[in-house]
Amino acid sequence: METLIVNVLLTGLAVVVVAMALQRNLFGVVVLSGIYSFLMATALVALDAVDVAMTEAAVGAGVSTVLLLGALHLFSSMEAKPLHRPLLPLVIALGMGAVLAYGILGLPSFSDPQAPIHVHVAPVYLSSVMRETGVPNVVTAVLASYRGYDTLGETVVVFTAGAGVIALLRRRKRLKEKDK
Amino acid sequence: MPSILEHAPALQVVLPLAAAPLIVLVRSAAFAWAAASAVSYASLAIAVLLALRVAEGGAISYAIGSWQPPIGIEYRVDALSAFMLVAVSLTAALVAPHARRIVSAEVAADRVYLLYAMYCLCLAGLLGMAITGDAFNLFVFLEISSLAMYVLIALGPRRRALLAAFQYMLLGTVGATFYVIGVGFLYLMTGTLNLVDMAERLQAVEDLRPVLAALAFITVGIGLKLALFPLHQWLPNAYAFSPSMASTFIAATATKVSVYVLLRYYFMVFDPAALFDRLPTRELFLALSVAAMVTASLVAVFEQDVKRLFAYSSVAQIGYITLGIGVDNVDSLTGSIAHLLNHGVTKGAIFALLGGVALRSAGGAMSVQSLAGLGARMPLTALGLVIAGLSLIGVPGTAGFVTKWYLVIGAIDAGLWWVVAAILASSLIAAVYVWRVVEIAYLRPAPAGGRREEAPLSMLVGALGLVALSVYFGLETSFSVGGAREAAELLLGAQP
Amino acid sequence: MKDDIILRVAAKIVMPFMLLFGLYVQFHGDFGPGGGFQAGVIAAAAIVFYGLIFGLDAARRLVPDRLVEALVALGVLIYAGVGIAGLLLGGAYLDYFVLDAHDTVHGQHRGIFWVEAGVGITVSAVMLKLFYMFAGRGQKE
Amino acid sequence: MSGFWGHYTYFVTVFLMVAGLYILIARGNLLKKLIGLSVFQTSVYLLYIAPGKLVGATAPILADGYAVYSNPLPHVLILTAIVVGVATLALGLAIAVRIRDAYGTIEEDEILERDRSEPDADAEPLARPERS
Repeated sequence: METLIVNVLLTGLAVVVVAMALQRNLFGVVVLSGIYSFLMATALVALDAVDVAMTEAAVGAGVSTVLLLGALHLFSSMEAKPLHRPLLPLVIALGMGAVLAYGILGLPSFSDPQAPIHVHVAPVYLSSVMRETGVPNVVTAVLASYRGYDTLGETVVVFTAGAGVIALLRRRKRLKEKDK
Repeated sequence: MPSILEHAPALQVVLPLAAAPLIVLVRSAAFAWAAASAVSYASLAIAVLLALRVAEGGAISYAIGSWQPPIGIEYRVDALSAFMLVAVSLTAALVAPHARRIVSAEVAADRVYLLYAMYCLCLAGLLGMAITGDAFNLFVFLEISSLAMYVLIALGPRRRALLAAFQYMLLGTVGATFYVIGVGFLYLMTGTLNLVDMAERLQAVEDLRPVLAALAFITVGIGLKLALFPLHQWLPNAYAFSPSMASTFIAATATKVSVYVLLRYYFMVFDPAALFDRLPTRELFLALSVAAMVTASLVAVFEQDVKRLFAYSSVAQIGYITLGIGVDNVDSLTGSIAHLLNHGVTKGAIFALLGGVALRSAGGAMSVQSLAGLGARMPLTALGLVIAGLSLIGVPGTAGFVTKWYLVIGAIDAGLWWVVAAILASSLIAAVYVWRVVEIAYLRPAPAGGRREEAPLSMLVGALGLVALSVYFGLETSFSVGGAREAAELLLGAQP
Repeated sequence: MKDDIILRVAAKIVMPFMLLFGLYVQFHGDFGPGGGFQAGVIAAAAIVFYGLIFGLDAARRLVPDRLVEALVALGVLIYAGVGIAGLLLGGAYLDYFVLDAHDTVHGQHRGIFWVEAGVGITVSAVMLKLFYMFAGRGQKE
Repeated sequence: MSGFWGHYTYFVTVFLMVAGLYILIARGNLLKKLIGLSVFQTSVYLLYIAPGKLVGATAPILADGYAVYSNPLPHVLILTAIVVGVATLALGLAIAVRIRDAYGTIEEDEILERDRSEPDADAEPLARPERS
């Protein structure tokens, strides 16, 4: 049953992406990308990743959509017709897909408890987290403590984006008029 | 203070990392410059200290948060990463403190402090990539340095900087995402993210298909970041249109650190015996490197914009660096790794000198023709360009020669005579484009009404310092070649 | 939307609850889903909501640009500072065990609390700043 | 759980990645490119998260009465990836806004066309500091 729910949601994602590629009205594309994020968040809940789902809902469906709409407000809302036949991009994308498909065929099956990721490192977090940190949400404990340095980096990434947007979009004053 | 020295690996990255928010908090251009200079010098000091300690006592492992690897994130300094840390921070220490004048000439006053903040982030990201022993942590620092770089490029004075930054952002993010996919495969097959642990556990992996896919994704992903031919499309415009200070720093460091990442994965994570012999990896790298060395040099010969000319030259020089992976013996890898440093200082010198030229010219594009009469107008700058140009060609007595010497020895050792021929051919083409610049600078008269004014002293000191280094590493090779050889032996698992 | 009385009243009532929910997500992250990142987004959304109803300038008066930019930097400094505190107390960088002299688990709690606070501050400030910047571009001078 | 259905989550992941990359490369509109990039990045989440799921397990928040939990480590990694994704999107949009200001369009062909006709235009005519 769980597997069925996951598979249905994933199929929905694929359908939305196809619609996104075909749609030329950018407003429609942005709305579809919001739907895509919501479906993704739901799929993540079904996959037990509640923290990730909450973040994807807030960020993917919320912040990203708002940002895209805010930017769209400044642009023309129709995409121009592509000028050339997009054959090369198709070849590149399918080539990547072929390598991916080759790789995944060797991966452990879905929900295989003997897969390497379930027997190495992760069990240590699950078994010692209460003793070592006293935090029952293992994701929070790993995020903020065991791999806290990644999270420092992640905060710096957000900071970089913030400072970068300030540098790029700060309104110019009418320069130097009084100096001249 | 032995206790604080114990924490040198953490401070190496944290100092520039913490400088950026401080700069944003204070919002002053003068403070930003001072802080950026201070962390650049501090980074160099720490990197030298780490290199000395590694040379004495072998690899240093530092468990962040006191969580032992592979549970927590490990910082790992070995001969290769120590070399890289010194290479990056050395150029940083010569670039940032000396860029004050050109930054305030090219960037609006209320954005100057943000440019320095981005520089600090970029430095921290690059150092973090070089020092971390964790596959995912590497991605995080890759993104920090990349995002900072996109902003730095977009701050360029001409509008083409914006498109250059955007295109680099698309390709760079695809590259980083490819890297994450590759790491995902490796993680799913080993259950760990620690690179040392991963290497051990990969040996027990039976189904190699995901590992080969990981190899492909990491190669293409990091190849995009290091401008591996033909994935270099983003590089010429990104170098040409960014502010002078940014192009100097990026040209000297960014692609080099990506090469370092590739070397680390190829020789210390993947099992070379199992993977190199199954796939034509060596042949691929030989072909791509030679193609880069020859075609990019040819493009440079016909390029009209000076910064783009030297950017294409960088693509060719990256070919020399990746050549060592293809030849795959101690001598050639020594040449490759030494070139990470040698080309860094040489190209850093050239872009720093061009920054001085930009400051004294009318602005706008810097065509090769606009260098006319440079020998008379800015004699020291022109002389510096000549010397750094000689190092690009690989004339004896310069850093570039040392690199090519080891590459040639390695290629001869491997019986690859056509590679030797390609190295010589590429050097000849380099002589052509360098001569084109020199000829215009010395033999064409300066345009009437042009100002005769040398670059300001503060900028000259940094630029000529880099020029001096590109001669110094051509004569005194105990650090450059010595460090590179130790790193190469580490990579190949040979006993020193 | 500025003139719709219902929206204005609703905004004034709802906004404190959104901020409160943000705080809940921030500090309940140890026990349920959530943490500094999600809380930061929610807190920023509350101000963005206010800005959408009352106008960008009103939001800027409520939370001025200077303050937001300072907070953007402050969060990172708090996080990096926790790491430095670990160093000064004799541990490794970001070592939370040493943050409490007697009880390592308590030290972990303390460390996680402060770094999550740092994340929350930077994320909420950056999200708000993004809104200011992009919305500000839309306005005519 | 083997064969086709055992790998179904992976197949969808591959499809989403291919589609995202295709939109990114094939389309000339900068906004559409960014959305393609975002789909591409998002699809990677599944590559990490789906294998972490164990059927019958619960979310990794320890509580009495549960013994089997899904793997928390991929969740942590992907949280970071989401943040990186939105940071990239924000920066990309900021650059796109500046491109629109400077060129009057966000269609790649038209931008390149304008670059050819006017290669040396300033990024922001008013922003360049005076030369001394």
